[in-house]
Amino acid sequence: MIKKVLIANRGEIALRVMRSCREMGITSVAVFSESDRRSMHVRYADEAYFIGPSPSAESYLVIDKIIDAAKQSGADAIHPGYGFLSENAEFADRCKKEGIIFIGPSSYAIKTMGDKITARKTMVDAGVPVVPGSEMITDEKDAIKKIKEIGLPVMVKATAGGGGKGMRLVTKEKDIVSSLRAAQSEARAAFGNDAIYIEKYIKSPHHIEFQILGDTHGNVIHLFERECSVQRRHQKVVEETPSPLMTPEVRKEMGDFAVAAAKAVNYSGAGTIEFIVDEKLNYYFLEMNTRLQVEHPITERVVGVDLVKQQINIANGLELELKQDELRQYGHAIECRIYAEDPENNFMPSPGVIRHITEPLGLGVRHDGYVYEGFEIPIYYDPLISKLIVWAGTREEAIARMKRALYAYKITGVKTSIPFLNRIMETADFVKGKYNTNFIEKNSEFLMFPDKHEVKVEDVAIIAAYVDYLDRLNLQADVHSKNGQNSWKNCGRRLSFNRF
Amino acid sequence: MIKKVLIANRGEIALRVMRSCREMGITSVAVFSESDRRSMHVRYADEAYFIGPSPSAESYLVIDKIIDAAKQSGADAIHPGYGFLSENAEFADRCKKEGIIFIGPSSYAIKTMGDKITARKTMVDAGVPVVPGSEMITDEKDAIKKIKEIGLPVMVKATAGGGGKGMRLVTKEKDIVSSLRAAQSEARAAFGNDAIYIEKYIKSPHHIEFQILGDTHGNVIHLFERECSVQRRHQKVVEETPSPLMTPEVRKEMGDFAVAAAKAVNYSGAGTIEFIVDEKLNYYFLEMNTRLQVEHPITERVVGVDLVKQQINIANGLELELKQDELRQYGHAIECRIYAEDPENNFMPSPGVIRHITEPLGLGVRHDGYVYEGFEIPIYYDPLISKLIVWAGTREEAIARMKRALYAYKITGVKTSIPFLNRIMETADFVKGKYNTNFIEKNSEFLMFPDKHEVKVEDVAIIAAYVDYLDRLNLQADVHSKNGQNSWKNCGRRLSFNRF
Amino acid sequence: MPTEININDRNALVEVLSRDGDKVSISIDGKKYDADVVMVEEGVYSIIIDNKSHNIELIRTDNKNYKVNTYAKSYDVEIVDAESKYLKSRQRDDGDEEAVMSSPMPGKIVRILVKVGDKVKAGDTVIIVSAMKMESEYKVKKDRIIKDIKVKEGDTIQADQPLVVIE
Amino acid sequence: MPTEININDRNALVEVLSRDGDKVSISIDGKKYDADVVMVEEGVYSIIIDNKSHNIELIRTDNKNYKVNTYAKSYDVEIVDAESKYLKSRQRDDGDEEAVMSSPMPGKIVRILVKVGDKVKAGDTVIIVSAMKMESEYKVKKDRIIKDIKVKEGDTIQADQPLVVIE
Repeated sequence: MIKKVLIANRGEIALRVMRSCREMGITSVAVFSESDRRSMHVRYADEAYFIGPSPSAESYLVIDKIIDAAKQSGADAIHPGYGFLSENAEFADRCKKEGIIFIGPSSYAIKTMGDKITARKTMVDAGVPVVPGSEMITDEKDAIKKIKEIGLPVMVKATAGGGGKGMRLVTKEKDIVSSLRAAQSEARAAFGNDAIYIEKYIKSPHHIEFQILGDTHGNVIHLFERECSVQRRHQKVVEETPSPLMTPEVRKEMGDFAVAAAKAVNYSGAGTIEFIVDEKLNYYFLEMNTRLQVEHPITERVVGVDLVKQQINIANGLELELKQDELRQYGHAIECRIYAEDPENNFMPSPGVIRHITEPLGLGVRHDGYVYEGFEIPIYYDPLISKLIVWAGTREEAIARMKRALYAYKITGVKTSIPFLNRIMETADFVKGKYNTNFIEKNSEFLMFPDKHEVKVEDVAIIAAYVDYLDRLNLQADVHSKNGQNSWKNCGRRLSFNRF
Repeated sequence: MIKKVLIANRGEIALRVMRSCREMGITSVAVFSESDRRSMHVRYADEAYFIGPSPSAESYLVIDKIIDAAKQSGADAIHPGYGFLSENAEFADRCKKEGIIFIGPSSYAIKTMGDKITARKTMVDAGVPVVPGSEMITDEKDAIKKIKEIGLPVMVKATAGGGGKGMRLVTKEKDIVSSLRAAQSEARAAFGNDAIYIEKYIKSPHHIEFQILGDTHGNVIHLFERECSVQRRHQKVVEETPSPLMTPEVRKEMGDFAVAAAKAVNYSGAGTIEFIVDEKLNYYFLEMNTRLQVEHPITERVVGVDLVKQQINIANGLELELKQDELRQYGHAIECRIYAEDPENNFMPSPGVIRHITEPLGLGVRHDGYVYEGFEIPIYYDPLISKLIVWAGTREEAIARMKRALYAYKITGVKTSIPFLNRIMETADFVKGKYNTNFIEKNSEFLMFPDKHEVKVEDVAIIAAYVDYLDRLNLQADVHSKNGQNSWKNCGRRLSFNRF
Repeated sequence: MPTEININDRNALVEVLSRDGDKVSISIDGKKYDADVVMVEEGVYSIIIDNKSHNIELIRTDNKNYKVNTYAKSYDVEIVDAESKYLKSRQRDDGDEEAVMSSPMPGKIVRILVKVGDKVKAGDTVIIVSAMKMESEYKVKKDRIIKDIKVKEGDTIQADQPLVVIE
Repeated sequence: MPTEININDRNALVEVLSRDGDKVSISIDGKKYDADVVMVEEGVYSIIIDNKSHNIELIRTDNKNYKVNTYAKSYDVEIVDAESKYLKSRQRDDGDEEAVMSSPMPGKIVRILVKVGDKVKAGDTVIIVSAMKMESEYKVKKDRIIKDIKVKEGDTIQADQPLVVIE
């Protein structure tokens, strides 16, 4: 049985994993880079190993350093969290070679699901619906034939492509030939390879994913869906479960396919099958995330399961105790991701020192964070500060609760996405549960331009600033008039005045 | 419908009520005494009214001042929280007279349940089991006869009694007469009245209470039990639900009696029927609390109901939507009360300024508090800082989670009961769920004398203190050497060094 | 004498009429407020006016400039004193662009594309700064000469730290 | 030269062997520790020794006395310097009782049962202090004379504030 786990991560997810370790009586080992010495995961862990400079390429991403720390600490297992090395097949292999348990799936599952074309093929073979499309095509006539088969609109994509190059959306029949040629010539110029493939274009789809758990005995279950369509630049912003779009029938079908998808790669551990879903509830496999998902807490809340403990039990070789037909979704949960960013300034990251933090408390609120007053959010990593998760009996009550929690959540020192998130909760489309991945674009005006400022609130802002300005002027005059005498004592007095 | 609620309370319960108001779109009005101007309930509320000096007898307990604030603010209703005016029948009457909704039961219910002898009679009439005992007795022969009927041990109590005077425990037959005479003479001397009554003495009972909800249409339901036997000087310290003692049969019986008890006084609102229960699961009505209970959150968590919202809906005259046979207990919840007190120094209250607070986060943790960094806990009120509530699928996991949450919960500036609570979670009797109201006394040695200090940890404490001492010496030398020149700037620099 | 205070695009005239500890009577554009102003935490004010409770967070950017956050709204507030007025009038002569380029957020210098003495054209990128994996290019708005470079590639920088001086 | 440090009932000899920023090499009763000592918040230290992570909270009671909290354990630590030694030796001459009565916690003076000049007997209650509805009686341990009374009934007092001076 696992007795000591090294958590190869930082920030809120490192803390989240360590909490479950602590509940299981497992010793937790932190690793940290130069700029993370004061990070909460180092303070919370039982042990902590320094692994190098701040850039993650020189610390959190260096397999040798992680393995060294694991061996030095005598850890039986490594939990990779999300990001960093969590979907790195080489790392999983290396752990195995060194006799350390990798808390995650086999490197085979990571590799298969990590490559888009292999994953697609594997899903087709397993009978899981994928976005209608072609294999690799080099001949123009074949391409035209295939496009007509699939039906417009389609995306033409270079197989060697990336970064949007060699990609064309075709919506009208008259544009087929010119788009094909443009995509191919662009791909040839950019990658020296004009092979392309065709995919059905799904406009403004929903992004719905299923949580799955598989053990090493071949049992796989799903823990229902998460609706993740509130996205900005393909980054999830708000997630909820159950999805307002879902019907019991479609849920059952998609859940069964998610289980089939995981079984196709002998999946063990926690994983997520992502689907895109159109307005008519047609769904297609998009990809699999072979790790814990950022938004896993909403599933934990409505299903009543600790997914990290499940991961550890599975890594211990235990059989799943949860049975598919005993699981149910209870109530409604929503997660908001709180980022250190400035919504009024094109969501520019806003690192800096946390001066004050008031965390939302009370009924139905879960808060997964890692920052504290005086902590400086490093510039090297993801600007996620915390995740706010609420639960309530109904979706309507959950939205009201999220607004209440966002109201109470105050952070000074850095700009955060809190006002923007609150605005999402007030957007009519969100309130009605009628939204897809186009939500933020469609509602950008409402989201970005809050109600006209009341003069009254403006005046209160003026009062605060002016009183503070005057008090500081007096303070300085006071200090100067003392002519530096007894400066330390004076300073101490002011310090305590300033603080309280 | 209620649009604006005045919360006639302070501290964590004021905040807790305001949170539900906010979720319901109800404006909240705070009242505050002199020492509560900086209190979080004033900052969180939409409106705030000053009601006088710090001693509660001059502010929170003054009916006229509360009513004035309610009228001035135009509040439709008053929520009394717990303590203060929450069980004051006169206050409930006054609200009614002033046309303000009192969020609580009728003054009749408060009065009936507030008087021990009337409550006892009402329960006997309703068929609810009470502790076997007598009516008022003045004749010694009658008393002896009654004692033999009830069976030893018994308590002899002066009807006019209080504060332990005129009270005798009788365990042996030979002591009956002398005890009776002693009680009567003591009562005569102390109160000028030698009337007594006899009650069966239940040694080290369990304290188990049932949450009930009644509406104004005559519907009453119960939301199962809370086990509250971990008490110190009759103050609850830890509560949990379900009770480890309970069986489904007894739960059903006691629940039915709780409903009958509430119906006997036409109860509307949230209330609690307290029972004492012996080891053989014999149970007796003890008293009814005609208000929200401190420990209500554990019920909210396992049943999935917001009790404050229920109270407000009932006060609005709505019919209960919850049906008894649809309710169930889901998982296990534990609450720990975090007090500003010094467990190593006879639990002496420890008011003062909160210097740092790190709140426990993550899965399954609810935190109901009101303090913040820089806040000074006033000396005038109850030293409750917050309530930590955890939920898990099983009792075992809930205990592990509470230990994890207590580990992460750090408060500096004041002493707290956190180490003592952690010790309770580690006590074998608690872990086994085999405990009654004698728990703390029985386990006092284990609870008060933690494991021998490791020299290693002592040495780390020395290192921290010595390094801090040296750094401060250097800091002062530095300031003195600067001879007061440029003192303000220097002070600022030090200040930021000190803080971060 | 009233003080000028700029809040976002509005210019307000503000005067403290009287003050007794936390109780402040203040006039803003002729409207009178009786406020109970208490700093509950460093930079966090609780203000009660007509029994309405307000929470205001201040971030001082310098002696007279504040970012002020109320719930869901954020303001730039500037106390316009004699010194600011003078600086403002000078700046206006200087055109829109400041003579010192800086980044509004902390980060790291990825690349410096110029050297001292270079003549750069309007729209040329001078320096690239990265923060949290996002790179921002800083360009000049007019033809300029690079007068001084205060940082080097790889440097970690603070918000508003001078990076490049132009003329 | 090692410094004497008292921790609860133990007296330890402590010496800093070397120091480089946060890295401190220190000897305690002959045992050597290489510690990484960082103040993460005011009065809160994160200390890593042999890769074990410790969180230590300090409450300074004065320049050289600390309450030190580790997880679930609390210590009194005193740095014994020349001054403390002198004071200690004086105090010992003075018997066990201090010449100034004070309350270890903030509160309110409920009643003062003596006046200046009163002769009180061992065990007599001098003053009653209330904090959070609990009243504490402060008594003298020996026969004494009341020399000075620094507070009056109804006063709010701080922890350790001098209340009554006896001789």
